[in-house]
Amino acid sequence: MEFSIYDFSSFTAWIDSSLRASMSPGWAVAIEMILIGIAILTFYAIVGLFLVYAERKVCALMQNRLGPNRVGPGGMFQTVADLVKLLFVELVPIKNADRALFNLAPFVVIIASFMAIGAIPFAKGLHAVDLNIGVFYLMAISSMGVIGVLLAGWASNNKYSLIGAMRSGAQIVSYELSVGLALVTMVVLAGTMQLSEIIEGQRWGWFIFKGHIPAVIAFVIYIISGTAETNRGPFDLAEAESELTAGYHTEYSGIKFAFFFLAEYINMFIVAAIAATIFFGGWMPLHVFGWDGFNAVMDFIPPIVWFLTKTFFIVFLMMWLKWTFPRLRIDQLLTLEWKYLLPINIFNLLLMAFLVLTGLHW
Amino acid sequence: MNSFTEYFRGIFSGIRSLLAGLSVTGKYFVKPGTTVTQQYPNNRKDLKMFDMFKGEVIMPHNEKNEHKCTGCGICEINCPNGSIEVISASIVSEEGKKQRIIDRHIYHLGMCTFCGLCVKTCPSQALAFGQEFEHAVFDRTKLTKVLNQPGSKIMKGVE
Amino acid sequence: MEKTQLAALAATLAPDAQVVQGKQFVEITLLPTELYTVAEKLKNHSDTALDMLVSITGMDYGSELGTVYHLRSTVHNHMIVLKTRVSDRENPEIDSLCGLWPAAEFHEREAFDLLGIRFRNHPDLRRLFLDSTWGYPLRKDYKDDINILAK
Amino acid sequence: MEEAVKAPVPEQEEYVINMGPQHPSTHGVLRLVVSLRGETVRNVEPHIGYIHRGIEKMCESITYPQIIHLTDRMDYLSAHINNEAVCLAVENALGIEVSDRVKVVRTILSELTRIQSHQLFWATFGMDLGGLTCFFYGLRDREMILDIFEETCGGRMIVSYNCPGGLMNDIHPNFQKRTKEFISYFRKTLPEYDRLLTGNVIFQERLKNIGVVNREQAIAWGLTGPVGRASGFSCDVRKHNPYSAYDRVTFKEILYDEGDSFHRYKVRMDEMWESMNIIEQLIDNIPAGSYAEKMKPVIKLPEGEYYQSVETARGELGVYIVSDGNKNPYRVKFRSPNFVHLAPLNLMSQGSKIADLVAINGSLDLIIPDIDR
Repeated sequence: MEFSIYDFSSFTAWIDSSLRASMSPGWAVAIEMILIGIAILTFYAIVGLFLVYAERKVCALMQNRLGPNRVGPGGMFQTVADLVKLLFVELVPIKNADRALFNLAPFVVIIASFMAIGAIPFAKGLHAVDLNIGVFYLMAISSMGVIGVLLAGWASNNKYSLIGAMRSGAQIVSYELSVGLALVTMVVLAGTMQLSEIIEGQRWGWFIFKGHIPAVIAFVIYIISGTAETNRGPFDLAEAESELTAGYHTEYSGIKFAFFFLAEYINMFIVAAIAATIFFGGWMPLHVFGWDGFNAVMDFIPPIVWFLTKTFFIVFLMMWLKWTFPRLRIDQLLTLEWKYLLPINIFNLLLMAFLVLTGLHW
Repeated sequence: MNSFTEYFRGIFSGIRSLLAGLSVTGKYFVKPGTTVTQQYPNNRKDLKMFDMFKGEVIMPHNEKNEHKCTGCGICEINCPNGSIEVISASIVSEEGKKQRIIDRHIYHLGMCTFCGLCVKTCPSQALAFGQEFEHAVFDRTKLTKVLNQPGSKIMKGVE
Repeated sequence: MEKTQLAALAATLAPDAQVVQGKQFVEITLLPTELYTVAEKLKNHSDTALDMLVSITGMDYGSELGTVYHLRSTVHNHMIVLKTRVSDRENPEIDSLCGLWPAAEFHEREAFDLLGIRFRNHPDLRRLFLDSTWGYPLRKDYKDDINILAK
Repeated sequence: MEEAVKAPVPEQEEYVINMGPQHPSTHGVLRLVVSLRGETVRNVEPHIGYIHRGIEKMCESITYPQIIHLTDRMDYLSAHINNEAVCLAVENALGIEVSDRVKVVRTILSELTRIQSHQLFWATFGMDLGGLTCFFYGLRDREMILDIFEETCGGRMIVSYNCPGGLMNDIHPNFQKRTKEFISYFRKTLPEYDRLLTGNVIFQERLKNIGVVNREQAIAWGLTGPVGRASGFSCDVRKHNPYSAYDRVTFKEILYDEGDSFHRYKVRMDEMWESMNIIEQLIDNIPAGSYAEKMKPVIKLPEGEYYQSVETARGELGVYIVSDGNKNPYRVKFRSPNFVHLAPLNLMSQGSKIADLVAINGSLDLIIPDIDR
């Protein structure tokens, strides 16, 4: 039994076979599920904390500041300290709040992002489920989070929260379209919805290169609408701190607030991971047809590193956008979607279909 | 047709303006040494306030523990919010004349607004501004200070 | 226009009032009953054209209360000061100038709040800074029992 | 949209929210009771008085030099200009002519005050609209001016540098050098502000045609300063009734006709350039002379009434002093620009969105302690 950092499929297969050898298949699946759950949960916490730290550092550097620098080297453990603090913060009960929904909302948000992580291929074989409709599944799951936001806004018994939640609803209903259409454009190019096959299809050139202009347009639109879907600046109307103080999570405190906070960052990670998978080849290294030496060097870098580099690059792009632009107004947000992104998207889809039909792509 | 070109011109000029904004933040992100943060408690040693900085009102004493305050009370009259109280006493000086001196020059830092009128109007320049700025204390009564040091005397030649 | 000319013109527009050429501005002292009509004339006359209300100052003259209006013409760049007094300290009433200058609304609310001068025909005369339990602090006979600043 | 706003709606359908007294975008303890219909603002009612300190009442019991430190605390971003207003009123009343040195130094400091105020406006305005980075850039550059103030005046925001008859002390030897350094630095940095925010398409869309006030309305409501000038109302006291050294410098009065939030912002951006021009004209030749005239120990104004207006960073500040010949004024009235600018907020924001209300409120650049006094 040998493990390779380049291919996790033998590793997962070994776990599976050794589990099945010692117990009934039903138990084996159950144990596997628990293992995956624990793995994802750990990953979730680590990535969440890291992204919060990264965001603080990135924005600090852009703003000529130092950012966190007291806890640990370079403030590395600042977010851990914050998390510990949040765990001990009192959970303030809200008068006349819908108690059940109020408590349910953070879990809905966090579970939605949790489920999406399961479908993301981190490296070859490192994949919880490889659905044959992976893209479709991700789109469906990632729009579930808004239910939690709406619940939070409604159940808080706070006017600011309600306005924030309604804004969030309008926003996600609109931008879900753009996310979908941008991904569909790429699905046309890939010819499949299975994520592992999409990545395999990018062995000789990532889709952003293969698809020429339509792929680039689709990428830009995806980043814009993906940012909007995660409720991040410049589309953070749902929390709009200068208008609605904190929007839908105004009344949340302590660990429940931390759930919303973490979910925002994980959602950002998910959006970036999908973009990396579909436009930049996921864990697939950069290959150029014919340059065998170059390709060998590229292959030497482990796929997980490729995947994380690409993802965090896109995360950085999103942070860059957030820390540069002012926020849009709600009607402009909808104008941008329905008058600009949607027509462009549909036209782009046609262009891509034309490209694929005529074989102009590589 | 016109509105059609306008539509696209709007898109492109919009994108250009957004890129210009990104270039500014991007520049500061990659440019090292533009950080302006001062790490306050760590730089205490080399943190020097300007000479004019109005941190608190002090009464400078020379090395012989002498000050210039005659206890005339002009600072007390000029203070707009009653942060100065001069408690004077009278002694008989060496020449046998009755002389007014200060017993205590009380300064309520908590009430002071740093307008500078006491320092400006003092006829014998007995008061000045100190540069100390770390005034936080746990008890408000500690903000009431006596400016003349114990056992201090008035400087010779100051009337 | 020279100040003397302006004063003469003001005297014709406000025949019953006392027009003085002050050190800085032309000052018109008039009865509260004719305040509105005179102000209207001064605003609409093309040579005075006082189209901007700079400020309204509520005054306590001891036995009387009053208001001082600083009016400016943005056309001619001159200023005229209107003054009026009422002797009733219990229930002083002066006509509101909100109909002429909307800016008067807040200024009059301030004067009402701090001096207790009521303005007739004011659209929304409520206390501005203080709540209704306070007295009228800018009156000279106001006693502040809690925060005594005087030494 | 217009018709929908005007249509009569039963009161139950109005959604009333309280913005303030603690709210990130009201910049202080201003409370706006906003009636909404959906996202659309139907009525805004400002409630003020949370920081009313009775400065006018306090002035009646203190002497003229003591008033100075209270004026600092009204519009704390124009502290120096507020001081100047009272000093000019007292000096004019006494017939004192201050030396040229005082006039020039006062003018330079006033313009530096104006720049730092507009920088803070830029910073907080960006923040109101959701662009947090502006806040740090604005404060970073403002720090340089505050250092100049600190070195010369002793205070950073609350300077208390003027006194009737001149200045509290002479300028610091480094003053000219530092000011010139700042100007050459800021001439390079100000275009960056434009690239980051002014040109930004989101920013422009957010502000254009929002909170429009035309010239007639501006005059009728008494709007001065950048707010009035954005509506085409030429109201610069520095131009019309020059004081200090403004009669010996050339500068342009920035005027726009649109009267919307964007042009209120634009007036301030352009004014920073003009302020730098004014400073450059004066900084190299500060005349020699005494920094303060000899004043009597107790200043008593002759009986009478004195009015002095100056141009603060926000508009015309009028000081109206009534004296009965005593050392204390009989009555002091401050005609503060922010108080006047708050009044038409309802007019400007009716029919716009909540986000627009924040933008309009930001573009008026209200300083709440100046409203309440």
